[in-house]
Amino acid sequence: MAKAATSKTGSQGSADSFPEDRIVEIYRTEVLARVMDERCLTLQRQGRIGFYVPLAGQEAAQIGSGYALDPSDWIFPAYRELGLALVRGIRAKSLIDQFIGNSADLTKGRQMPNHYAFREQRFVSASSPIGTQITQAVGAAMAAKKRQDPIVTITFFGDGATSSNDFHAGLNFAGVFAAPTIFFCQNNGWAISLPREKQTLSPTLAGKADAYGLPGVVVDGNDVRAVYRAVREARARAIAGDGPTLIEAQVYRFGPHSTSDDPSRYRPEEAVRKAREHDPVLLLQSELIRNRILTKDSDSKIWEELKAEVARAIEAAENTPAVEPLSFFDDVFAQPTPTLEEQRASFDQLLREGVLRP
Amino acid sequence: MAKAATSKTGSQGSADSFPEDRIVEIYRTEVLARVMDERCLTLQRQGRIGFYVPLAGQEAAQIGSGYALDPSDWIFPAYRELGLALVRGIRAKSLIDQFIGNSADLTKGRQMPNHYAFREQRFVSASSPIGTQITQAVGAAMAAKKRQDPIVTITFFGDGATSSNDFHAGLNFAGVFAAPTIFFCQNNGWAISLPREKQTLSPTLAGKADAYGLPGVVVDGNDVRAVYRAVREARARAIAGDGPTLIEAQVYRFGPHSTSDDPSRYRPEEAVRKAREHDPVLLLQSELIRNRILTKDSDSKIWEELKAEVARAIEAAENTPAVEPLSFFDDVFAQPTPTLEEQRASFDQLLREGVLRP
Amino acid sequence: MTELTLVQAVNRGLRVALSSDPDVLILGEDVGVNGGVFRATEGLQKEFGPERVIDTPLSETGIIGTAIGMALYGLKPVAEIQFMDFIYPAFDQIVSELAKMRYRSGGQYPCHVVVRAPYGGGIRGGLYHSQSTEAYFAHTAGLKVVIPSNPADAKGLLLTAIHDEDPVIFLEPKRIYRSLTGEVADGDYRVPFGKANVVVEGTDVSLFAYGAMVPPTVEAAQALLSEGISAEVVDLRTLVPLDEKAILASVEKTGRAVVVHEAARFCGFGGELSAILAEKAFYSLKAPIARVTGYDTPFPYALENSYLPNPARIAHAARAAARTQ
Amino acid sequence: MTELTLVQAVNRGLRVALSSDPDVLILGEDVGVNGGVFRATEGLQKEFGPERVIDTPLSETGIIGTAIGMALYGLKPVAEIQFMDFIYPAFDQIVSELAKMRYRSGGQYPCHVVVRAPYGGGIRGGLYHSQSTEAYFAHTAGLKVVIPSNPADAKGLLLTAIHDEDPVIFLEPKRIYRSLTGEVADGDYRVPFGKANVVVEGTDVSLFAYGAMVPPTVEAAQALLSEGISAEVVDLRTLVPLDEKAILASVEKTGRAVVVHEAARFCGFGGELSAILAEKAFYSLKAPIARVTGYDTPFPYALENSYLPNPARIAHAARAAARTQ
Ligand SMILES: Cc1ncc(C[n+]2csc(CCOP(=O)(O)OP(=O)(O)O)c2C)c(N)n1
Ligand SMILES: Cc1ncc(C[n+]2csc(CCOP(=O)(O)OP(=O)(O)O)c2C)c(N)n1
Ligand SMILES: [Mg+2]
Ligand SMILES: [Mg+2]
Repeated sequence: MAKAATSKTGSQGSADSFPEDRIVEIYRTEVLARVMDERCLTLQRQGRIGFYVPLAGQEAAQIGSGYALDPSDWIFPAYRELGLALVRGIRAKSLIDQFIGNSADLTKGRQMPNHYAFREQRFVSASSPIGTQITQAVGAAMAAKKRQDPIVTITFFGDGATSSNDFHAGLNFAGVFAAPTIFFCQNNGWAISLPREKQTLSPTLAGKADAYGLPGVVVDGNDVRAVYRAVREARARAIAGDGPTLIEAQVYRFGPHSTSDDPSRYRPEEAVRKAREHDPVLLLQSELIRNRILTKDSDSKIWEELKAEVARAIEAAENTPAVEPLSFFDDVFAQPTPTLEEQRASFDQLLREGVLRP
Repeated sequence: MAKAATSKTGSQGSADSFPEDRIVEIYRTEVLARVMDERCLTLQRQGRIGFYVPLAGQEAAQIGSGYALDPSDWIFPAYRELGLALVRGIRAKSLIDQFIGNSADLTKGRQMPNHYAFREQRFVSASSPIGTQITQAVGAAMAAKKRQDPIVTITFFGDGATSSNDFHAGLNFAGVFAAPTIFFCQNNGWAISLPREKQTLSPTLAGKADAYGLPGVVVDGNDVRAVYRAVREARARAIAGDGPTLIEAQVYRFGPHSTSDDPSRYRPEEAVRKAREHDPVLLLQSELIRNRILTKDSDSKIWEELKAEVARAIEAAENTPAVEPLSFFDDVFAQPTPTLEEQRASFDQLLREGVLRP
Repeated sequence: MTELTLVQAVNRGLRVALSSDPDVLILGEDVGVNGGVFRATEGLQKEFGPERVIDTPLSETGIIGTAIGMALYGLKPVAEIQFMDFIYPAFDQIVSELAKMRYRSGGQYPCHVVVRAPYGGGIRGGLYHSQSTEAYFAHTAGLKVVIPSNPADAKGLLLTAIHDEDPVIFLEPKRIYRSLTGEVADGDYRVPFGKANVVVEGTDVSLFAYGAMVPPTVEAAQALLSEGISAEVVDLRTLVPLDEKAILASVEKTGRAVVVHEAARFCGFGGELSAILAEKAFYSLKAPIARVTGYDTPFPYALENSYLPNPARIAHAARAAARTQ
Repeated sequence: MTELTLVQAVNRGLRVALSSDPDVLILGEDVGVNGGVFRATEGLQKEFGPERVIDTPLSETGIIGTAIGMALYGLKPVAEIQFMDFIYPAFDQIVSELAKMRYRSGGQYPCHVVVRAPYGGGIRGGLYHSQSTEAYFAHTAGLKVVIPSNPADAKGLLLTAIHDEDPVIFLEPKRIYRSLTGEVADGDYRVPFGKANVVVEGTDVSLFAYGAMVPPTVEAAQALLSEGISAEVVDLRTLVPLDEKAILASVEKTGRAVVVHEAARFCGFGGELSAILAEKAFYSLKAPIARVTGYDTPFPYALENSYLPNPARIAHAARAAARTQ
């Protein structure tokens, strides 16, 4: 099934070739993601941020697809897409502001870590409920098509999300309305403790595209070039009016599901060790060193530079003031209702009377 | 896709042969369904029942599958399965009691017409929301499997229902848990005004089974033997522990979606005329006459007999007393809560004081 | 001015919006070729094309999910749910996504979708074509909830909804879709949100109602008048935002309140109204606050007239309140 | 007797049920191998096998839909929803099917499913790991709604739920899953539905709470006592069925009522309580009925402590009520 689907893909789409001239930049972005991931896990352990969802193992899938997009394309992410945010030029400080929920956080301290929204970068607001972004990406693509904007929407989700209601509705609507959407599934082998094999009997996830009359493609998500090409092809097809594509990037989640998770309860360390042999960041690193594009030294410098950059970002974010105590009453509606105004005023009074402390 | 699916089916399952010795009985059941259908449309027009969902065109699909089941199998129907109810031995009078919502109605006048429930016949309570019975059938099958009961569950739904959340969840769970379930899709070409081609891009509905790693089969729903065989095979596979099957019976809805619908707004009469050339009841009728199993006379007698039977059933149902005025307070819970008891008492008092009339 | 039914007024409102704003579009099941199962979208696909009046596959999840995406992109989708009873497959998108999008994105992503749905009993629809679950939506922060009771309001509130900046659940009383007509102004006009309508002025007891319960409540008030009881009838029009001022003003005048709705009583919208009065009009109240509502059972078929509040039940409760000194 | 946390008490309750009744089974996401993300099902798959403690694919629609099918067949499924915030993909199955199955089939198909879900704020969970939407379920005829506030009740109410004949929404206050312990009897015992618990007796004002709001309410009552105000704290335990008698008895004694819940105020459960009091305890009331609740915003992350009712806010409202003559 996946084969048939892949061949469907091969036959269409005029993809541009991979931008080899930007390979070091791409690598740097992967390293930045890795560095941030490690730092953020520590921050969480130290209680400096409340929660964190790591992406280790999924850098090439995210960054390869990010590079294949146009800046005008709209991204509908899940919660694990830090690498993708970096490709979009979102600064480390902005991400850490969000993890802390301080006054510079664009989500105004309202969301858990990793649930970003960066309108300027067309990085749409993430939520926790699994799969909901999928139909939304389709609707936005239908809207872009109606306005004849030459863009695509792309939505990121996991293997678990293929079981969601929105996966089913989203792919079906996208097919029927030939929406210019890319469905990018990062199959990292796990939905928390449920292994991919128990999520569905379907031999591949890409093969599910058939059920909606759509092409489906499996790619090695540790191969940044393969990911890039698959997304370029899907994008070209969407822009040409030929509709959506489902891409399954096969990766492995190296870390816990989140900082609340203890994977030793459900998977042997051995499996992780084996998967780490295909670590996308290290694969690219050794390739670049092998091909003399980097030396061990210039590579170390990259890591050091980026570690320093992240350290500065953390410091700056931690020195940013907290959110304003009354701000959680804002943005429920464009204009507050009288009910909300009254509640805000009564809360304010409790603060001013000293009944509550901010 | 459908081909692949069909061949998958062909290779497994040891189906028994069609019970040719019961062909007249099967035909009679189809005729009874057709007669009831016509009478009920009239009853609705005359205001004697409030609503009706016709099944004309789907008799062979329902009755063929009904005969392929064991009486111990559980049926999870939608709202159009009158033919199936007849196979299960449910009497015309019981059905009309339900249409009227009188005191003999097993649903106690609580449901719209066609939303039956006949526990004794393992014909589970139907509801209006599309698709919800699908996951329920899977759960019941899992339960039967756990208890090692040698039965299957079968669920009936339309082409439109393949877009529902429960279709997606139901087929996926059934696959993962190898539930002994048969998914029987009556593709009658329409979901109210939406034609099948606009429901999904998938070339067949049976092909959607692939997405769940399941076999899918297309059958001519006007061919009672083909339907019977497909269900027998699926049943054998389920009982053998080989899991579920999706069957797509291709039929055509001759009448309106329901008595509230005016199909002339969205489809040409021409299409219906063409479809009626494959009227399953008339196909079987002419076959039986051609093969001398019936004569024109004996056939006419069947129709007359059944018309008279239905007329008697209607009369009896219309002479059955109305539901008891306070009965709508019952069965919310096994035992009424104090809140409900109080509401019932206050309603009763309003009746007794003459504020309300029953 | 034209004499229209409520469903015709909805149709005219949609037509005005589609004509005047290219970003407005309609999507739902059977809304296009068929013109909607209640004919609310009749003729619109013919006039505005299948790209603006879109027949969707049978998935409320898909309808609301894609409508949200369209709204994020800048369009103004008006989604039709065929019956309110079938909104639940989209409940996750509505309460988790639509209601919270602006808030969770720190105001970056307003998400303006209008969800239209016929609601309520009285058409022999049984359990699944009769429900009134407005309380679910009124309890969900971030949603506006609008329920017109007559043709003129239906059009004017719908146009306000379509041009609002927030998500709106727009519930149409199908029981009175065609059973009454009223004068409706031509063209574009708006009935503001958050302004209740005092339909009947009175001094002895305040009757609060909305949607399809307004006509029987007015009927009850008329009956009471002949007994010498002067009942005020307040049509809430929008549950969120709620016109608390008008509600309190009425009870401060009459000292007695009866809340009417056809939804089940327990945890229904009437509870909220009672609570507001019991907190803020406490010193004006001269009698217990009564609720005349549907009962706490699923909606029955054969006995729906027993289930639904009617003028007799409303008058009975109002009479008891008015007679309390 | 053993000293247990609330989540341990839930675990013990499940274990008792699985041991004593072969028809009981558990299904949900991560409930098996992983023992549940809160460890509520820890060790159960090991003990009872993967056929009775079932790890499902990621679909709440599938979890509740299949649980209903199992219940129709005669089993007693206990479905876990990982967080109450993720119950909405199953909302259609819960409100359209589970709640109405017995009724719509004329009593032929009882449908006894227990749906367990951790609910509420206070764990820095932001919008989607903090919600308390018990009002949606309490408003749905046909569902029982249970919310324990301590380990002993958690186990006893859960066992009652599993052996009840009706569908039960069983909401577990995750904020106090581990933060307090209590003596829990070993083996099987039942805490009956519909019996509120007067946790603190008092004479000046009645404070009504449930679930995770009980501890701060008790704390408020203790603070008030030192000011000479005698507050009674009533733990409702089950919202449906509701122990109206106990509620009315308390207010008949104190004449003043404060309703506490962490859910948003508008159309929340507090509205129903107020309405019951404003109708049936009207002549006992000496002060306006106050509500101390979450605000009408989505649940915030950084400022969750501002959002949630705490002893100070509860005491403030109770003080105002108690001082009203
Ligand atoms: C509707 C819903 N149900 C349950 C959860 C709890 N949950 C959070 S993440 C997760 C697993 C997601 O797996 P997958 O889609 O593979 O994404 P991954 O985390 O592996 O990137 C679950 C069950 C949720 N967030 N939403
Ligand atoms: C969830 C839901 N949405 C909408 C409806 C309204 N509705 C009733 S029947 C129907 C079409 C069903 O089509 P199909 O599944 O093909 O079954 P058929 O009626 O053709 O037998 C629709 C949209 C519904 N009952 N439930
Ligand atoms: Mg995963
Ligand atoms: Mg159909």
